[in-house]
Amino acid sequence: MITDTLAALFIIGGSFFMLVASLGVFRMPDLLTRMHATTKSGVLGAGLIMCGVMLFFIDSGVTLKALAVMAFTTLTSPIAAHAIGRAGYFIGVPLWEKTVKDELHGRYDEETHVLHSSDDQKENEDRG
Amino acid sequence: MTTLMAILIGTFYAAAIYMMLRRSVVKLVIGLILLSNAANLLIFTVAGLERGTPPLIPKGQDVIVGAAADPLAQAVILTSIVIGFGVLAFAVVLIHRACEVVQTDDMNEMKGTD
Amino acid sequence: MKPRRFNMRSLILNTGSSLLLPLLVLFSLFLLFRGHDEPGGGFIGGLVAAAAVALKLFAEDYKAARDMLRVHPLQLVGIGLVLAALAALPALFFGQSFFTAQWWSVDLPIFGHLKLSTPLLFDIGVFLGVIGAVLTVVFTLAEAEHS
Amino acid sequence: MNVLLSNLVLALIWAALTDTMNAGGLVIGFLIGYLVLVLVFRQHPDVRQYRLRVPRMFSFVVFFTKELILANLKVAYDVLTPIHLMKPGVIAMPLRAESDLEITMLANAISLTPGSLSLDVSSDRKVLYVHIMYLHNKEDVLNELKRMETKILRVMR
Amino acid sequence: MDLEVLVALPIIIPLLLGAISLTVLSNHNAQRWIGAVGTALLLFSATALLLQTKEHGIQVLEVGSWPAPFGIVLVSDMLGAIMVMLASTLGFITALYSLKTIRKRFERFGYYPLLHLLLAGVNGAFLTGDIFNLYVWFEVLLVASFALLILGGERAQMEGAIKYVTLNLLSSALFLTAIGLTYGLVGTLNMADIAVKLGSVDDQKMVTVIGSLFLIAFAIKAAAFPLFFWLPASYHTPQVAVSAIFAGLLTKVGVYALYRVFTLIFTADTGFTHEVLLWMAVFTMLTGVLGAAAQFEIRRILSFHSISQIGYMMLGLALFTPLALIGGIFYIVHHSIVKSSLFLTSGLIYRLGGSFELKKLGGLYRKHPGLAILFFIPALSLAGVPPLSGFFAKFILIKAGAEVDSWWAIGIALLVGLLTLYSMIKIWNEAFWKATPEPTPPVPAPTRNVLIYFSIGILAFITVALGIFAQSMYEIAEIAASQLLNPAAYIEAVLGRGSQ
Amino acid sequence: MNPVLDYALLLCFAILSVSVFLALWRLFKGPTLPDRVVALELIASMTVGFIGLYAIRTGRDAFIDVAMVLALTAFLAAIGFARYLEKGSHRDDH
Amino acid sequence: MLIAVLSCFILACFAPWVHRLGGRQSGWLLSLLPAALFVYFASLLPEVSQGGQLQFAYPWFPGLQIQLSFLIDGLSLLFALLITGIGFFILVYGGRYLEGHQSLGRFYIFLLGFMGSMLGLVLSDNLISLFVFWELTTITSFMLIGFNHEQEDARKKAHQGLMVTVLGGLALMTGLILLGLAAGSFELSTILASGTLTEHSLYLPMLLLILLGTFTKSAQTPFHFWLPNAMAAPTPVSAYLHSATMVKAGVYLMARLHPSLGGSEAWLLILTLFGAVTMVTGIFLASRATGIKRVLAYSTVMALGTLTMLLGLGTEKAALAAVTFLLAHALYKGALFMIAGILDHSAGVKDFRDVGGLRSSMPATTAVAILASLSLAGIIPLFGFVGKELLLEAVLSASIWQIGLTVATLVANIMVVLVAAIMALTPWFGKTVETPKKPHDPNVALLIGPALLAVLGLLFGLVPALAADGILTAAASAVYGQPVTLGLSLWHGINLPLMLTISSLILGLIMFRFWAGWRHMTRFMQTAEKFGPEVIYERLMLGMTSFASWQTKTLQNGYLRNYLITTLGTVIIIVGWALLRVQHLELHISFDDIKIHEFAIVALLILSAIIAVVVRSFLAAVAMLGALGFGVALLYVFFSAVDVGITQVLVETITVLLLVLVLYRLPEFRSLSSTANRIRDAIIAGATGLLMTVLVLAITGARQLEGISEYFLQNSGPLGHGRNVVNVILVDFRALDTLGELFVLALVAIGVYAMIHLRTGALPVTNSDRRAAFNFRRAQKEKSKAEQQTKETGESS
Ligand code: NA
Ligand code: NA
Repeated sequence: MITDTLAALFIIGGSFFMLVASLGVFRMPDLLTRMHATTKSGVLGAGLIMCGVMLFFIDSGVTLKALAVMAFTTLTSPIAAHAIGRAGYFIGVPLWEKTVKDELHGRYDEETHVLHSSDDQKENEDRG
Repeated sequence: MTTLMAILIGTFYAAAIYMMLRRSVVKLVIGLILLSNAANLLIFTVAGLERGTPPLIPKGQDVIVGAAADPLAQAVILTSIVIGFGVLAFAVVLIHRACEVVQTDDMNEMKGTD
Repeated sequence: MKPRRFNMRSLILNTGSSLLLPLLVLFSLFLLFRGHDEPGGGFIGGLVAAAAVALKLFAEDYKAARDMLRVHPLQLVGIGLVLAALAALPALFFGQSFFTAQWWSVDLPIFGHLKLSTPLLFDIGVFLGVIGAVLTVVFTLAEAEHS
Repeated sequence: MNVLLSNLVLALIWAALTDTMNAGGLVIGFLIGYLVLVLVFRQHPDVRQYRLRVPRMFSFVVFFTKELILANLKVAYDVLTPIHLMKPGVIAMPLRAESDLEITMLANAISLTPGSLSLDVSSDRKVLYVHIMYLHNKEDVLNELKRMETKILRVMR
Repeated sequence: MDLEVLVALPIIIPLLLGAISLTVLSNHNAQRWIGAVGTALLLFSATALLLQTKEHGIQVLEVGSWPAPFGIVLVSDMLGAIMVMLASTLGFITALYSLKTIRKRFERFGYYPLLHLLLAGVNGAFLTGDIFNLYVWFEVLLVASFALLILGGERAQMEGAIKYVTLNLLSSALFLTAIGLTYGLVGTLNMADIAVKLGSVDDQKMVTVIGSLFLIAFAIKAAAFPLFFWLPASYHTPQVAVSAIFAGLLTKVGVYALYRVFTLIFTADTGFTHEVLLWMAVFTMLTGVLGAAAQFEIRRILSFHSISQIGYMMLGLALFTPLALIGGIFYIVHHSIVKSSLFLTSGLIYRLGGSFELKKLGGLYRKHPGLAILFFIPALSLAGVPPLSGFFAKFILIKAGAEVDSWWAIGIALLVGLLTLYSMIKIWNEAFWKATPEPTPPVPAPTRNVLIYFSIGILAFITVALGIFAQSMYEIAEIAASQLLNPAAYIEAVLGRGSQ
Repeated sequence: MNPVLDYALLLCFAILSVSVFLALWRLFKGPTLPDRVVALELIASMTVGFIGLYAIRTGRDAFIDVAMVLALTAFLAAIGFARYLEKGSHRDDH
Repeated sequence: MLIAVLSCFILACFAPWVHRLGGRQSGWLLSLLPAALFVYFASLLPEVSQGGQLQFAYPWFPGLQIQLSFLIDGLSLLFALLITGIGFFILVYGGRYLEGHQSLGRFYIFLLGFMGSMLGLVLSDNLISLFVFWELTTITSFMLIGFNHEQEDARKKAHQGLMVTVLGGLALMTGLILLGLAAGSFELSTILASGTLTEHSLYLPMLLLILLGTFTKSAQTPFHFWLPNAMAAPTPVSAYLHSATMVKAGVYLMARLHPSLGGSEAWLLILTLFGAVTMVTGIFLASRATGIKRVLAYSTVMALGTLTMLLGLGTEKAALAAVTFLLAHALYKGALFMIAGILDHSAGVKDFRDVGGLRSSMPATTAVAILASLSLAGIIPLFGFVGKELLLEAVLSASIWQIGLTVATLVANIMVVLVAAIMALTPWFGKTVETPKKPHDPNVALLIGPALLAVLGLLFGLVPALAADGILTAAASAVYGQPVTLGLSLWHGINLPLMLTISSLILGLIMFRFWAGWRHMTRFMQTAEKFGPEVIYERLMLGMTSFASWQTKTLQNGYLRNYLITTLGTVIIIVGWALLRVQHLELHISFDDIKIHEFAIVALLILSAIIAVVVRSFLAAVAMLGALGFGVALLYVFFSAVDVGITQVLVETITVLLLVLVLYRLPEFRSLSSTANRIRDAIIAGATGLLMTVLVLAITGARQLEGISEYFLQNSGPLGHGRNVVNVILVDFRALDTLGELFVLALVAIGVYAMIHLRTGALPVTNSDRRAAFNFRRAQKEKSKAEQQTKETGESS
């Protein structure tokens, strides 16, 4: 009974964060800010729902599976975000106009996709 | 629910066929994917929709007690999904090669053979 | 639209993929062997395994993935097909219709009670065949990018 | 790492012996194995390091979960409020982490924690580029990120 | 060992050979040996199956020992056995022809595995007693044909393949849809079981709706009017050996499926289904033959004739009398042999005359009398000239039509026979009788290989033999037809006594 | 079943249903491919969520297996798209 | 008997070798066979002439009541004797005529083949085997007409003759089938014995079809045009096929079937009318022609018309007249054709206008020619005279159109005299004309045939009883259906027919005097020919081919979308039609049990599908399909399909990966269609979708019987040893499906592999490749080991 109620709380929380994520993706002004929403809230949403599942079933097999789901999302989501973010940055997806700083700007080598740690490094290599 | 599924299936068929009728040959890919999904969902629906009763025998039991979804329909759909996937893979590569060889994506220009 | 010759060379992706890869492979085997009792089976397992190799290809490059597989995927297809077809035959030696399932129970000291059977052999054949087929397509396309 | 492996094997053996080859059995086996390792092989240098690593790992998990929830609340707040209070920007964070695994873990953790999203590592592994939601003060943000790095490195090393 | 295994061998042998062939892809000699010996083995097993079926009636094999209707059954009734025999014969001949004509490149890229698997798919389709399993074999042979079609990668092949693939996939989707609806209605996949259960459905008109969906799906495969477009678009593009086996077998699978389904399952409303079939048959004959009359490239002429001839086979089914079915079956056998033979000959014409275009050809009658004979016999047979196989096939159909007063269908069938002769003589006049035109096209491979002649010669011999020993074929076809018209026997063989 | 949980499930399904349309809108709207991919990723996560809820609803843990596979492989699509973009094709829609 | 017929075919197969063996004398050598056969048939004469019948039967195709059965009575024996007798001369003649011709060996094949077919035709008792031989004569004659196939004209004419006769042949086949159905047997002897069929309901169609066959074969107007065109064949062929034998096959069949089919109004009307018209047309055209063979060919048309007319009349006298005229015609026409050949062979002339005064250089030929021509003209005491008298008598006693027929016959006779005169006089008398070759009497091989035939004409004329008692009465009896009692005699006294004959002789000779003027006078025919049957034939053929190409261009137009539209249109029409026939179409529509999440997902899917269609970017569509795939997977999960859901997810993901791999090589979406087309496509697509929706609604819930799925739920555990029922089905209950599916994937792999690599020309997997790969990996490993070592050493330093 208590676990069921706890499970209810968890899934409501999870669903809420899913909603947050989708609102984020719906409302946020540019790619990177949208990705903030999906990466964090997506993982947390799925994770909380899985906690709900664990609490509901209270079974070691299910727990293992739910943990696996959580682990998998936690592991894959940021990697995917990294890949997309990097790709988006590379092909020049525009940033929100209110972005205050962009230290990455101009540090990708268009040809080789090498990313430089500073502008100096890039210039040195360009010269050399 | 069946009614809703029927509408969905009809939409899939219609969308698939509309895409297959386009001149731009790459749209064929989309059409084929939709077509395969449509047929699978059709089998699934007409075989009867059952909620929450997967045809899995619980641990420690020998038979399923009570209702269960139609396992045969599921097996058939599974097979047809995989076949559809294979065929689609072939079609995609074929279209890609055809565009390369014929140098166009306009089906209207692919009439060297009747 | 000629693609440039480079790989993604992303440290995070590469490392991530090498973390996930064994996980995927293990998971695919898990799906394969539990398939008879729980959701899973040769197809599903094969697709996951193929996805694993595909991840290698995407995160690193064609050569890395190809080297990882060691055999040519088309040969894998052949082996899978032969295994699957062979699963049909043992029944014939027992005077039964082909594809009649044969079950052997083996008691091993550590693994305990093991169920060996022609359906399992068949599922393994399917598993290998699916890996081979999907990867043949993927590799062929990836290879074509470089030409 | 070898010690972790030993611990896992011990957990497995425990589960097998007690015939509780399930999550619960494994967890208990792991804990018992940990105790055995820590108590019996106290002198072994690897074990000594390992002794600390397990609690650190647990504390990191707790920390991380907390951060994740906080992150989400922050996002939720921003998503749900009508005006965007964000001050996004991309900054370069100098890295202390060295190995591939360390960097990757750090980057992933950063992505999942409040207001930061790692974009890429420079090819010379010196800098991690991070997208920050509330870039009011670069130094503060950097310190925050470095705190996270420290925590991770403590678990990893 | 139980002889029931014979039913499975025509599927298992090519499947295994295909798989093994695939594992030794780089070894040309192995490929060829497996190709030749394997198809010979297949032919042997098919012959055994035919004899077994003829002697002991319908053969049923429960795959995996699962009883029908739960497991998949393989059923060899006379029609199935005949079709398997046909496929195996053509497979063997094509393999022989391929030994000397298929380039090493193609061998390396899986020509032989594809051939084996194509045969496996075809035989599977002919033998299965399960409707979904039929779909699976259809897909096997379809994908094998896709792959064989594009070997070479030329422009025409690509364009043809796109049309071929798209239209055939549409057909597959319709087929699958029809299977789904059938399953929805009766909850079973075994064809005999479907027949029984559909029989007890209240609304037979609804059953007909599903039947009409099957009809279209199979009619596309069979290349019937107005659904044949994929065939002329593609058949003339691949390797000649491939064209030959396509022409001999692929459309026949569609025809076979029509025969199977519309004699076993959908027989309650023949006033609709068989009427539609009749119209399709007539227009198929006519449009096909007119299509051929408009062509001046040998393989295209042959392709269009394939369509036209499908009409005759459908006519046999549409008339739905014992004699008509006999005629239809006779026609299927005759046409497969003759059309494969003609396609193979066209390949030889190309090798010796340098072109497929009638305009560029000539002088072959003088230069290559052997080739002339090899063309002339099947060409006349195709046109229905006695005493070759085509004559009897046509004759039986005409007689069957006359018996049921189907005058206009007969009239069209006769007219189409005349126009078929017109096209065949066109080829004969242009390629054989006409003097060699200037400039002479370069002859690609003027080798006169014995094996090539031999393989075509066998087919020519068969068409002559089918005419001279028509009685034997007739007897077999008669058994097949009587089995088709008496589905109860089939159902009993599959489901056991007391099933109805 | 606990009525609290019952209502909770109803509520959660409703929330997720709304969410999925928001994500779909972004998927449709783009404007760039990475935007769509992000939306797609999110839909995958929501699918995991849906499956979790449904497993609770039906009390059948077997459904979690689908979520497990999804969680482990869905990101591959994103990786694929990312690779495509890095390969440097410049279309009107990135 | 079978041996008699087959021997020709067997010899035909070995003819080229015999030819090589026999060299110059090969004709003689081969002619031994017809000679032997002639002797054999002649040996049957005594029995047959007494009204006896011989029957032989060999089983062939009992399933269809087809057997090789032979019937020898007066009629068939007459033909058999003609075929073998004249065949003997033709082989001898042809061997010399075509001496040195490179295709002489093939000529023998077809001539002997033809002889066998013709024998089979006239001897067959079984209608179908008769038809088989009938068609074989068509094919062999095609090969013979096209003997000089390198000339376009010969090919064209051969094709034409074939088309016309095969058209008739097909009609004949149908007619014979009907005849067989009506009479209950395919055996002529049975049919003839069972009496007349004129009252049968199938009589008229049967008659018309059979007559179409015989008319085309026997060159009745309007099908007469192919016969003169068939003169493209070498002269021996013309002599044999187109005068003595093949063209008479039609006549033979009419005569043969007369007892069963004759005697009706329709028979009488059609045969006499067509016969008379053909007779007049033929001889009129002959009178205008100048080519030697052409003149003879047209006069053959006239003879065929005459025979048809006589058979139409069907009286006892007419029957006797027909067989007499037939024999007479065979004798003189065979001879005259061979003379025409000699003229070409020895003098190189083909046209009457290019020849004259050859009597001194070719005396023997002249004599033979005159003798044969006299028979043609019907001059006493030649056999032709006997025939003509009987003809006139038969016509004069005709039951219909008496005067018309008589006048027609008279007119024909006048012009026959003209033709005979031309043949008898023009080449041999008058001014000597320079000929391409130095004229000389030919070798005995060439001359013996015409000479003997002409002499026979004289012999039978002098002693008609010889022919009559020998065979003609028996033949006439077979035609008439009852024993014929009339006899033949040379002199009937001075009667009307004689008067008519004499007057036509005089008028004919007058016409000969003004032959050139006659030709000039009737030049209007040149314009008339433009509307003649040959032109109609050509127009028809042209029309057919242009319709064919129009139709093909319209249907097979190269546009995939049109193919798809046609296909889908067929689906909509046929399935829709079938659906409309359902009286109580019950659609199970209900929206009661929809859960919110289900509704959401279905809505999501519908939206995704629509968006995937309307979206302008391929990538967006692919991404959309990804979402769609997840949605579909969710539906599977919602309705209890776990394995399917997993597979769907995986397949979707891998599909996206594949698309991504080819994406940048695929062109972007383009909007190419016009709005009108889009609307049309949308209608087609919508209609199909609607149809499917209706089908689903109609089928769902309509199941009355329990399906088989319960079995799997019950038995997977106990018998399949697995708890995942779907998987047990896949790997055990229905393993064959899965095996097939696996092979589909394998085939896709091979196909894709070949498709890509055949282009790049990269070598496929080979042993050397594998070795190279192995070596490469080893090298890599060593390299990395070395690197590590250097690194370590570097760190330590
Ligand atoms: Na499967
Ligand atoms: Na065909």
